[in-house]
Amino acid sequence: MDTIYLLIVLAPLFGAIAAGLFGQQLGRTGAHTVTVAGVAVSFLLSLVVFWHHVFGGGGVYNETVYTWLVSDGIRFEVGFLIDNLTALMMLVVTFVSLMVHIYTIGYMHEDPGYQRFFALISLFTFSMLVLVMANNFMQLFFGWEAVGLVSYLLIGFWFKRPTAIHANLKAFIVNRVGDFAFVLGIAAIVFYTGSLDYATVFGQAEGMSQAGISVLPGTEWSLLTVACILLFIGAMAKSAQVPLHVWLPDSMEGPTPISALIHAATMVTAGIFMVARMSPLYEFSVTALGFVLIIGAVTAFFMGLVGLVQNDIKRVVAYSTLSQLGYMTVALGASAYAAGIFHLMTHAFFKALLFLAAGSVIMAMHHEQDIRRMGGLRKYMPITYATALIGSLALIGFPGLAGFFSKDGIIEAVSLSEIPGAGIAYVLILLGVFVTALYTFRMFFLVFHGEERFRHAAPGTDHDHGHDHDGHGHGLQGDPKESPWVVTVPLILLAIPSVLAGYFVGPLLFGDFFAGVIHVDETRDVLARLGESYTGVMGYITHGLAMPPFWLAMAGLATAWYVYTKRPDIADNARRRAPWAYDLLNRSYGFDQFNDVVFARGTQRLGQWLWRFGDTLLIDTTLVNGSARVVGWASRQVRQVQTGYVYHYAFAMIIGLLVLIMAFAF
Amino acid sequence: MSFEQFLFYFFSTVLVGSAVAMITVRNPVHAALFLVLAFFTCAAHWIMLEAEFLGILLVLVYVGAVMVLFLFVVMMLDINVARVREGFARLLPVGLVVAVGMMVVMAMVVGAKVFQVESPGRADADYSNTEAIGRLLYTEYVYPFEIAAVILLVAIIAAIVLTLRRRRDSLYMDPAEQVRVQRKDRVRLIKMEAEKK
Amino acid sequence: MFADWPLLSLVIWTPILGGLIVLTMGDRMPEASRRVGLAFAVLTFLVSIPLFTLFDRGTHEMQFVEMIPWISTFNIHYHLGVDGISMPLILLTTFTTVLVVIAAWEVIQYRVSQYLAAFLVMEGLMIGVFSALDAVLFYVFFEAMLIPMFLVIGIWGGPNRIYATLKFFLYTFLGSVFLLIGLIYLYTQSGSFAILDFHHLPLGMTAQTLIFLGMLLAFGVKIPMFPVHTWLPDAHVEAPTGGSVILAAIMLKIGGYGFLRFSLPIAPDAAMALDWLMVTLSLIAVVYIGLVALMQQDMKKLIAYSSIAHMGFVTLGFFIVFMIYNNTGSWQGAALGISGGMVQMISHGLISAAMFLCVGVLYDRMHSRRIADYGGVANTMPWFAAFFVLFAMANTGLPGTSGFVGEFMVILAAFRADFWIALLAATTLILAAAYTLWLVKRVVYGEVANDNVAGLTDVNRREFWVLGVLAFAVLLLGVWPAPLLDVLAATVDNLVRHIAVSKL
Amino acid sequence: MIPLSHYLILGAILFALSVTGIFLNRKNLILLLMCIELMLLAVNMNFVAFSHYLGDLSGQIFVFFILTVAAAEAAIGLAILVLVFRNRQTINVQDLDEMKG
Amino acid sequence: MTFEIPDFIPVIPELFLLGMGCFILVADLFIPQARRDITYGLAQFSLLGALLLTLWLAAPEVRITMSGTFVADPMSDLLKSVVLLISAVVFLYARPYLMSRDLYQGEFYVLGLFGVLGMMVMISANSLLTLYLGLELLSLCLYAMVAFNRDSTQAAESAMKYFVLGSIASGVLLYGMSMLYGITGTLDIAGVTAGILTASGEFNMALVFALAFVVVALAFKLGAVPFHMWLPDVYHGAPTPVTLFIGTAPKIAALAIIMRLLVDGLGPLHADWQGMLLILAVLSLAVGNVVAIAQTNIKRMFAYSTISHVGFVLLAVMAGTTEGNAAALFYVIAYALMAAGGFGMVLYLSRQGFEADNIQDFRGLNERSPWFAFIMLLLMASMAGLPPTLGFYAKLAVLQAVVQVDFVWIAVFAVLMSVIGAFYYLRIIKFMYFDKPEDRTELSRGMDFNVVLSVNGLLMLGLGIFPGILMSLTAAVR
Repeated sequence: MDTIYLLIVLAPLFGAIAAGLFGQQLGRTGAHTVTVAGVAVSFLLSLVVFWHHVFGGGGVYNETVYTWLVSDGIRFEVGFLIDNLTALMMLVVTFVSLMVHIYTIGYMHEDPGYQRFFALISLFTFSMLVLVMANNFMQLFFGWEAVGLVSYLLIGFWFKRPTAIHANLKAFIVNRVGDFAFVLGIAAIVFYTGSLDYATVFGQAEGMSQAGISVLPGTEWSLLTVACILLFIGAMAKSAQVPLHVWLPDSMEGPTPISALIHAATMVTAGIFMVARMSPLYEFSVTALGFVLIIGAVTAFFMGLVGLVQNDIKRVVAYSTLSQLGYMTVALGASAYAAGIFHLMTHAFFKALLFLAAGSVIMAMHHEQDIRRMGGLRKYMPITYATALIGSLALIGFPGLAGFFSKDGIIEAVSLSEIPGAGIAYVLILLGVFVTALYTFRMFFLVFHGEERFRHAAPGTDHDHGHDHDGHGHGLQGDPKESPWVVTVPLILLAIPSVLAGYFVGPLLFGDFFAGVIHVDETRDVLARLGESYTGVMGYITHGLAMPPFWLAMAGLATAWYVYTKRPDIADNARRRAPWAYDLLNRSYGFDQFNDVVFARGTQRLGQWLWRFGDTLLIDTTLVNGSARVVGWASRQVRQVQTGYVYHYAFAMIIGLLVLIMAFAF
Repeated sequence: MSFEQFLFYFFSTVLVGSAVAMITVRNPVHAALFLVLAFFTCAAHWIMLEAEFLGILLVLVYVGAVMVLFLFVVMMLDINVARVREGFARLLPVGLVVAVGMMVVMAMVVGAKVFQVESPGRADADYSNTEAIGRLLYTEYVYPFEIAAVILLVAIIAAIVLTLRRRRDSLYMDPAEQVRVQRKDRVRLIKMEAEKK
Repeated sequence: MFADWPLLSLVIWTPILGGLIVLTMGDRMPEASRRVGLAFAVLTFLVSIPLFTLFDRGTHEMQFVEMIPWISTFNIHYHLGVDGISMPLILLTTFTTVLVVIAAWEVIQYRVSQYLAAFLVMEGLMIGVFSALDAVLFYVFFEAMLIPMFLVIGIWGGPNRIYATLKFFLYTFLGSVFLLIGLIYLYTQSGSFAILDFHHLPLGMTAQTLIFLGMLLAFGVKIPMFPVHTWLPDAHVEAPTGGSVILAAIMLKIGGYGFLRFSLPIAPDAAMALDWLMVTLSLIAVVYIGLVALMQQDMKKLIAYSSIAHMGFVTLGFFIVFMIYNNTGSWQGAALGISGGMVQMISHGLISAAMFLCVGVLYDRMHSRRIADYGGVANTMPWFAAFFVLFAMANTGLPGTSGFVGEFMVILAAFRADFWIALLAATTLILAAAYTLWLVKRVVYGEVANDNVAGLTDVNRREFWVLGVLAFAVLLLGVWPAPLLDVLAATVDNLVRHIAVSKL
Repeated sequence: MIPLSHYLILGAILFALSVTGIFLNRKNLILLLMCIELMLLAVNMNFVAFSHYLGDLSGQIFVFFILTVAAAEAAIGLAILVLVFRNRQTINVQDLDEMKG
Repeated sequence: MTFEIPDFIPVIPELFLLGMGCFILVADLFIPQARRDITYGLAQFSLLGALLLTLWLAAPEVRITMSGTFVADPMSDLLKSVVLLISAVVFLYARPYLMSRDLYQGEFYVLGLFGVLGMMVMISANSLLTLYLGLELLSLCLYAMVAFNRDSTQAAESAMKYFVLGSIASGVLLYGMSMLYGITGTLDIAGVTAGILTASGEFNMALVFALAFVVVALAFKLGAVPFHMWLPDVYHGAPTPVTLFIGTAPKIAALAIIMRLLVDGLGPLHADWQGMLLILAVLSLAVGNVVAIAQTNIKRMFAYSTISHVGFVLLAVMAGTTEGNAAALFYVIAYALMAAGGFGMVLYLSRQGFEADNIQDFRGLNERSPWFAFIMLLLMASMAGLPPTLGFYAKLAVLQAVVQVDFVWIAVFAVLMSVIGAFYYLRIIKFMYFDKPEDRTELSRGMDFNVVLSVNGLLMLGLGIFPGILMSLTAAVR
């Protein structure tokens, strides 16, 4: 198997290097062929691996590939840990990646950076695989940062756009804030266990929870709690949880396939994956779990609200992603790791689908992204319409579709959870269901139904990107066209799991799929309690129909239908009635502004002050040049003593003589 | 007070007085003369100390040669006397402080008890100071003596080098040059083309 | 076949000889000077390779030792040898010099032979610093190196070069004279100038403290530590590209090397007593300098400040060991910190060299180092942009590049000492990303800022290979640092054992 | 009888006076030279006195040489003086300040 | 009283030099101006002959002759050789300057030779008397040489200052000697030492009193603060070749008499003169280095730099140990070589009507003559005490001696001051390398000049790489 694992990882890397370094020689076709082939190989082999592990009874594979370095008895290694969780993640990653690769062929068709783009998404696939296949913290961090790097490069793919390069810088730095804590978390773990290896570390988790660390003087906290929270802060940045979520909406400046692959399906879920992977650690710290839970719930609800007021199609989906990531996080906090992972998987499919569909729409609208300038696209883009509908329904948790199973599982699990804060979290995510449905179908109706607003150039609004990579203006000539097959095929292929993935709910949530991988303390094993009443998929669906989430979702859908197709004035009224609320949401609670003023400018001002005052004035001018000036001044002064008059010279000699006599003879 | 003591104090008073006068008078000629007086009294002291040869030498060499040289230079340079004393009064306090201070410090050391020894007594009547010095000078001290000779030689050379002026600007005739002169030095024949009319 | 050659002498004297030969060639045939200079640089590099291949990784003893009496009056020997700490630095030196010589190829047109000679001589002297085992020999190399650098900055530097080079020289000189006094004191105590004898010399606390402080001044200026760092930005800004590269890549390392070779083993108790000072200064370097770097308007200055911050990590790794011991009661983790510092030095050698070369590439075209004069370079120089982003990422300590290895190790070690120290150290992840990527954003990305940028041409073949080789090295070290750590391990372990024993 | 210290004090007074004379005199270089002669005289006084009280002739020999040297010195000193005067038409000590600092 | 004819063998070099001096004096009268090279050749012959004789007669044992007034020992052999060698170099450097300024006269060489003779007498002095006479012989020659350029007001002024202050110093020295004589009853230096050891405690104050006078006089000869004030003016005003002469060999002779009189003769009073020298050394280091910074005239700058170097020498002497003495000798020899080279460079740049005594005159030398810029670089590095040049080892030896006697803080002070000092040496390097030349006159001197100056500069490096040779020599003679 070793070779297969290596091949899975290296095939995309090879594609990336080939397309990246030799893109010029390969040409466009060559570049996409080689990268698609690489990812396809990965995908197929991942299937094999999945089959081998899940059905073939292959045990857990945990081997070292090579020793990165050894220092002070700590082995830093690169190796693979392949179990059911990894296999599942590999499958999801390579599948979505493959779809996005194919889609990109159409989407980026005209872009001059075509080869570069393929190189980068292949590189991303490689990085993500390194991350999920890691068997140690070092490699985890390796992949963790590598996906961050690719994300940075891809957000800034259109590097001429000021907004894009602002967004990528922001994304990287916010991620770095998370990584900062993440590294400290790893350090805390290494501090206690002296090892980076998962297995070793997990083995010592209990002892670590007993160990204390004094972070603030006079306090003694559990080292494990500190480590888990630190690791989770890392996850918060990567998985865009409040308050480190600010980069994700801006990251929509990147090309749409990226938004689908990185900022919806895979990279942002790395945090979820990480926490699930670390479940043996988190289970020893209720405090950390509570923290996770609250952060997740807050994200799930409040980011969803912001989605209501967005007009950029991708931003709507982005805020939806934020919200859904919040759901996953909530699941983790409630110790329902399997539910989190399950939602991760289903979300990967339908959210990638939604993004790609959005991309398809954008292409048809010639890179117009404002939903207020769309409408009535249903008849022009049937496939996109259908797939987008499936995606939307899956997203709001329509029974029978993938999202329903996973989201319901989470909500149920939280309702059973007894972790502090679970009550509030439950209320928040329940409300979140309504909000999700509302914003999803607001977008859906505005885009595909109603008036064909793209026909008349809309008045310029706050939304204005310089789409200089295509020469088209805003006014659209002719009818929108359905996208080519390279775009629609991935949509269809993604729609399939968006419908069907939910049916694995049995083994994944309540079965032993994650046995031996995810550890849950028995007292908190909400999924097991939930599983007691699980009778099968149909039973689950019928049960779900009777639960509040379904009705809330339906209410949201209905509201959206009423407001955005029948009575558009309601929305405007609401906006006029409560301008403060609209404003608050529109500015997404002012996080950006706050960061900008306090962190960005504050740091700059501090740096400027330290430089001007500390370095330049205090050290350089005062101390360094000052001492030079003092010497120069002394030189000029002492020079005056040398008057040129011989009697002064003689006088100095005599005084010197007298001083010596007086000092030594008496 | 014995006669010897009287002589000592007398000569000492004159010596110190002339020394003070020398550094305070405004006219350099007077100063030189006071210095001569100091030399004389000093010579007297030395003779009292049985250094007859040196006493004589001091008078002969110093008064007779060196001081004359001084006077000669003073006259030759013809300095404006009036200007010489400007600012003297202003400096006097400082000078006094330093002079007195120095005297006190030195006197404290050399006047200490260890130096208050009595004279070893007079030498025999047939003892010749000059002969004794001469004997030593040309035997044990022949090396320093030679060096002293070189020093004098250097002084001569230096004095000549520094002061002898070969006046290039004065007009004088060199017969040798006149004899050596040749025609080409004096006459130059130039060929010129005849002017065309 | 090389085993019994006097390899270290060869590595030291080959470039010096080469330098003298180039110098005598004069300015009449610059092209030939370049070729000869390159030949000697390459030859030196080749000669230095056996140091790596023949190096015995199992021992901490000095290897390739050469010892000849030199000044018998003071019991001074021409005593050379390397261990795991010095050998990688020698390789770094020989490697970097080759690149510097190539990088100067078309750029330096004024007094080519003197330029090359200065660098070759400097190379020999720097290798001498790393391989000297006699304190006077060390000091001689240590100081002698200043003169060529002084000239390099002064002759081929920018407009304010004279201020910068004088500042550089006097700063360094001021620091090093205290080292000299310390060494002489040690000589009077031990009767020998052998550094290894100093290591085993018992010393009282006062003597140790004073010696430690003296050495701190010397090496602290060199490395440089806050608050004696201000020469570096000026020197870097004014120096020609090659000068900046050597300065950043190697000269700064001499400070770090000095801490390991002198301060720690000679005055371990003083180091222990003063570790709070060292750690504080290191953290100031990381945080304060990081913030200062953020606001620089000059590319070279920014990179210079980033160098200081990175060197803060080195000193942190070196001096955290005592705090680890105080906190945990064991020396576990000490070797991690010291090795981390060492790796950071090597890595910074490569990365800073690359960064300065990148700036050099731009400067050669635009004759400006002001960030504001650039923008959208990626449009006209895609390959350059790729390199620049890669090195910038390495500078931020991205895993997979060499910049990550040392930082990671040091943070892991620092956590053993104290949570807050680790926390402050880890802020470099954010700060480095902020100042480096902001630089990238302003220089590389965006619309073509002006006509000058529009007229830029991408890297030529020479530049491509120089940067490419560095990129390869940076990535190799980032992906597989084990060979370097293997070399370090025995020596660092021994060092930890040594400093664990009090000298009092 | 007169103790040795009397002569020594006399020498000291002369020495101090000569020194005082040197820095008090700001106008005339010749006076400076004379003061130097006086200084040597003070030294000689010491030597002769010691020589007498020690009963050792070498002191007097020394004085002999000092006198010789002093004469030579005076010659050179005056030669330089003449040179100064020729170059500047003055022997004012205060005017000798072209070089300073 | 019996008198034995003294052994003249050890004195042969001095006699040779004396004879040659007189011969040249006479011979020069018959040599026309155009053939003045003959005088020059004879002078060089005398110096080199004396050098060879000195080397030939050098022996490891102490030879006292001339009724105990003369001593030859390894130290005197070494120092005389160096003095003769450096004087020869000085004559060589001086020639083009003298030729271009109408100063190319036999008397220069005669006075120079007699000055060298004075130094040799000083070095070999074994009695207070010979010591004094040697000193005076040297001083008188130097006074005359300073004023040698008779048309220069500066030269006359500096000669006058030098003369007045030098005479005062002589007087002070004599006063000290008279006290020593009075206390110990002898002029013989060894006798003085013995006398001090046997003198009763009551003489203590008088001895220290005498010591103070001696120290002041010696400090004056070396140029230690506050007895240094003649030095800048004399260096400045004297013709450059004379400055070169004053700045080199006499320092060695001055150190020799310090060794003879202070270290050996007054060794029992070490505790007292250690303190005195310490004060002088510290002051010299501070004043010399600090004031040099503000100078624009290179000769003046060298003068202050000399003062700072004197500080180092005094530090070494102050230590009072064998190592200290050796270090002082090493330092002073190294210094003489550096100073010779430094002034040699000034002479290299000067030409008729152009003194090149401004620091700015070194501007852009690297463009005019890269080789001699490099030589000057070595010289300046050596003066600043940068390895691997000779000056570094000189400082190293001194610092080692100082640290050995536990004056660590003084050593720290000394190096701090040398950092300040480094600045003005660097300034010259700066002018040579970093600035563009204003004056592009062709620079060329005779072959001999170029070769010797090059060797002089390279010696800084050569002896820097192999300092053991000179170091063991100086260590052996002490």
